[in-house]
Amino acid sequence: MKKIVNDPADVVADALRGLAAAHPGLLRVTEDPAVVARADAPVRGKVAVVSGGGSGHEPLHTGFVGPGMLDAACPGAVFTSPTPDQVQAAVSQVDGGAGILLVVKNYTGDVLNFETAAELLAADGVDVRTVVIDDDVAVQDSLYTAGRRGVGGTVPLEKIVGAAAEAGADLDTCERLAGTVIANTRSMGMALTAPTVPHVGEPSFTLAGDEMEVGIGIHGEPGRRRAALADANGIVTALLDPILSDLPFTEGDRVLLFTNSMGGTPLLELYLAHGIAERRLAERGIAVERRLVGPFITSLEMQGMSLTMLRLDDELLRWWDAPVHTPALRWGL
Amino acid sequence: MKKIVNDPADVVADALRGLAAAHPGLLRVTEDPAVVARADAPVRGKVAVVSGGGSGHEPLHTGFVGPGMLDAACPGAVFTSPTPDQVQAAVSQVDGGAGILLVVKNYTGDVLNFETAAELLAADGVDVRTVVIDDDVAVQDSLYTAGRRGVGGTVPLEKIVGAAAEAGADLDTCERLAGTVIANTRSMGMALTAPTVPHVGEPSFTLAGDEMEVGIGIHGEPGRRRAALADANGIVTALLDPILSDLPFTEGDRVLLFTNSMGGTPLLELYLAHGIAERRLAERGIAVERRLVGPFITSLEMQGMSLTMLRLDDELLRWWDAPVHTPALRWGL
Amino acid sequence: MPCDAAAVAAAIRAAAAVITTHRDELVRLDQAIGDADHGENLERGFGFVVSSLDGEVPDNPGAVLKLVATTLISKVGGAAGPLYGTAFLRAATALGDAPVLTPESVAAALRAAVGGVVARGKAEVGDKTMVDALTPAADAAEQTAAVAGELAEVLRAAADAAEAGAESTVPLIARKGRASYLGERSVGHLDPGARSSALLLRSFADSAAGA
Amino acid sequence: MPCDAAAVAAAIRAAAAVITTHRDELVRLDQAIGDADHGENLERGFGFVVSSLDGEVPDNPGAVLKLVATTLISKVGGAAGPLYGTAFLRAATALGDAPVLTPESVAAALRAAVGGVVARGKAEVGDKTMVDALTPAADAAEQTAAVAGELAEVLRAAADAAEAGAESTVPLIARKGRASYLGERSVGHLDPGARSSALLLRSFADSAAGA
Ligand SMILES: Nc1ncnc2c1ncn2[C@@H]1O[C@H](COP(=O)(O)OP(=O)(O)O)[C@@H](O)[C@H]1O
Ligand SMILES: Nc1ncnc2c1ncn2[C@@H]1O[C@H](COP(=O)(O)OP(=O)(O)O)[C@@H](O)[C@H]1O
Ligand SMILES: [Mg+2]
Ligand SMILES: [Mg+2]
Ligand SMILES: [Mg+2]
Ligand SMILES: [Mg+2]
Repeated sequence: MKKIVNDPADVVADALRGLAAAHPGLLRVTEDPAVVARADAPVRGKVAVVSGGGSGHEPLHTGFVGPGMLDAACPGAVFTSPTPDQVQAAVSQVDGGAGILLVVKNYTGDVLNFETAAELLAADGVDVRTVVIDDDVAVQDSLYTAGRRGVGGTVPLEKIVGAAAEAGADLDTCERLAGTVIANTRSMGMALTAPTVPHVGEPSFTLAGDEMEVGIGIHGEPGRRRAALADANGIVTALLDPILSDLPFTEGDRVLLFTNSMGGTPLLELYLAHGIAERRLAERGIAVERRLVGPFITSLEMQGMSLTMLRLDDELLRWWDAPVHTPALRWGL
Repeated sequence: MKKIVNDPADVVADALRGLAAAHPGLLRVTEDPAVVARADAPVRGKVAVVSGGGSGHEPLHTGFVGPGMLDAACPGAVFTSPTPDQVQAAVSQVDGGAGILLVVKNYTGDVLNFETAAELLAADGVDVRTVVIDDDVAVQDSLYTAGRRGVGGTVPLEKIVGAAAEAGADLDTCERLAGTVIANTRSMGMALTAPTVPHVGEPSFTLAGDEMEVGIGIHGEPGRRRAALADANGIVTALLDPILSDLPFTEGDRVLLFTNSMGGTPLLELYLAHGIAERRLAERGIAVERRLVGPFITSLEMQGMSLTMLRLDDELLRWWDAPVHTPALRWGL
Repeated sequence: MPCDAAAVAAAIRAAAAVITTHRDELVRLDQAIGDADHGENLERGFGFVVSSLDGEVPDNPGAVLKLVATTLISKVGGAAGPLYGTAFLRAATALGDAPVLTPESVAAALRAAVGGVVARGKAEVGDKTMVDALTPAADAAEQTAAVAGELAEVLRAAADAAEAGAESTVPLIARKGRASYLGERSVGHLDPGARSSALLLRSFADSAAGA
Repeated sequence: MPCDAAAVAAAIRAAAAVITTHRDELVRLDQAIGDADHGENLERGFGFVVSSLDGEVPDNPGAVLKLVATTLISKVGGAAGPLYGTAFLRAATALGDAPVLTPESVAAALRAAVGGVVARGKAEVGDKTMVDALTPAADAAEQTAAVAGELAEVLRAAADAAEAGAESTVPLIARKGRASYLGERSVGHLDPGARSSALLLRSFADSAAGA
């Protein structure tokens, strides 16, 4: 296994020690249960925004902790949602008395564990709300499935809700805002290669040199379909078209375009793909007003990319632009 | 070839179009010759800091263009230094009348092309100085080689000199400061896998599953030696010890520690390695006062990492902390 | 020998060892249609369960299962943590503070466990989940408890039914959990959670037979 | 047929075609001890050279080589761009505005070219660079020009010597350029720049022989 790790069983704990060392003054990292909180938490009178999920998607979520975004993140084992204990511990560290918003990606494990935590917290009298993001258009929403996955839309969701909370929005407002983001966000991803989970030691799937996975998630699970490898134009089309037709996004829409690397794709290729997506949207009369390009929600070293589009209004734009200071996103501070 | 590209011959131009689209208002990108300049250039009365090099190392250098860092970057073909034309074009776009500092990594091609440009610019009456960074301790400095390569140290060099220039330092000061950074910076890198250059279409070298390359550069060239794959502790030791003994760094030193991903290494592993390096330095009584962790000088999708240490004084610290607003590094703005 | 708290604790330890033996198999099953962590999740979880039991052995079977439940819920994460946690919790509640297990109480506990999994995960038989192993197991346990009377026989019937139920997931299209994202591509693979349910029940049956 | 500007331009076009044919070979050589771009760099550069010649054919051989030089310098980058660019520039200067090439002027141009590469790159014979091909080529050209008198023979002697010189780089340890970072690991590989020098000279010799 080609990895920079010691004992694979300790990989998350070891990485958290490095994260703590790298960001003193910004983050406070506690072990057992593992919680990454902003150093100045709890912020009195402020809604606390808490998220979490399996590790291996960095910078999501731990890299988004800090003023203007998350109050705390709960990192689970690699690709495994965190436990209710972690969520409770996080909340106890960051509860400023104005309520808690739990941001959950729609996976059975995440939903069950956060739900359990929310029940236990509510039983303790904490005012806690849960929002579940399910922006992945690769998965058909249906009564007969676990529903759509939460993927790239998580990043703007956490940024926007975090900004509102920082500015003093109350829990109802934060919850409503989260609903607006979720309703207006769609994503789709693809992979050229598979990630290798440290405790497994081999790639999660194998692809021939002329194949790609389309409609991929972020846990090394195979995608919706395996397709012949396409060039950048073909890849962008395969991601963008289902996104556009799903919401749908139409002429005159103002959007945030988020071009995300799954981890192993070089920035050179990512910018190249971003340029194609921008031109496609311009052709359709969709105005890209904000963009984010980089590896922000990853699947270890997987090569591939995802596109996320968020339909903006003035309120969302304002919170997107608001100052943020986290390890991975920073501006205005 | 598993890449998100259209025609490999167009990869740099295509990526630059995406970069331009992604950062309107911040960058101004011109083609033929390819130049990425800050949108508000030239800044009158300010020393202009210009760098460049082969593409494929993103965010270096194009991602470091903006207020507080580079005035312009000249992206060459993949892993190929830019031409004198590009450098001249960049300078003509950003010359604010206070002189030009060219930041060059020590490779024969880069030095020759920037030297040629500098000669031509000087002949035109431009006050131009060239600084060459050669921080890679993997390569023994000797009369009989091309000398040490310029690698990770380029990032703090550009940040620090860029900050001073932004604050109004004159060309002599910027040149002296660059010399101080170069004299106090040492780096070393390693690889677990090879990058694939788009125009080649296959990995630059092959490594067995139980091997790594130590003392690697950033162009897919093999390293100084091939070694048995080590765990994270072993990898950090293999990089840190030669760095420490070279300057040497000693007890009581204050340093910036820069833990860099070569591109394909997940942030989880990078933070893990960073944590080990921090502990090693603490054990030796070396005070890590600033850190940078992430993929900042890469070699396409190569998995691996490098460590860079810069011995700090108050002046360097001040310029490191100064505001910067570029696609890849941003704070205080 | 009556099946008391100590015997149940021993059975849990034995099951933990079985999970360790089958860790890689469960990882591989989950790799095919999920995210390759089911074996690792359960091994980690049962590792903590064994540590908990090293610390204290509660004094009735229900309390042992409750300790298993709370440990799994607080230490595993993923889908399997809360689902198995709930299963053990409901089983514990069903057993109450009875000092020993009976064939009937075991059948009732298993039925309660299945109910817990369904309540949490909303899966039905045929959705290609652990429910496909656990539901027939609970049916078989009840039937056997009604006619036979031996605890070991009840658990053996449950294990047999769970194994058959797990096998039955191979041709199915997953409609719950992570495998559901694959749609038709999930066909032809054994569901990892169904497999681990069968492994656990077989281990319990073996413990009961050996006791 | 006198070797005038048109003949030199034709020889440059032929050399560009040779580079394209050998692009992958040069990439592979550079991949072994460098960064895998030498073939791509030269193909790109000579592609621009051909475009320049499509636009204008300067009216003497020296001016043709100057156009080649400025195009390589401004379009190639890397080490090879400025080094070959300087070589062609010095050769052009040596030729002055003479209307045709002579055996002597070609030998002098080649000597000037080598001098330019050494002035820029500071490599000596034995450092495992293009200098190992170009230096013996210049020596052979001078010797042949002194005794024989045929332009084609002078260039053939240069090409023969360049090929032998290129081969001689295989056992060397690189001490200049990117391959020097490999130290002892550079032993056993042919230097890509020495190889491309030999290819260019062989192509020029073939053009002269065919003219
Ligand atoms: N909604 C559900 N109801 C019942 N069982 C489920 C459900 N979702 C998932 N499972 C079971 O959980 C197993 C996967 O567990 P595990 O891999 O540990 O968690 P995760 O899917 O979060 O990675 C599946 O094989 C399936 O048997
Ligand atoms: N200092 C030097 N003097 C002479 N030739 C050199 C020198 N450095 C490099 N070369 C030649 O350049 C060749 C490499 O060219 P190329 O691959 O195009 O550039 P780069 O090394 O910048 O990638 C080497 O094979 C060698 O022959
Ligand atoms: Mg999981
Ligand atoms: Mg090169
Ligand atoms: Mg799983
Ligand atoms: Mg090269």
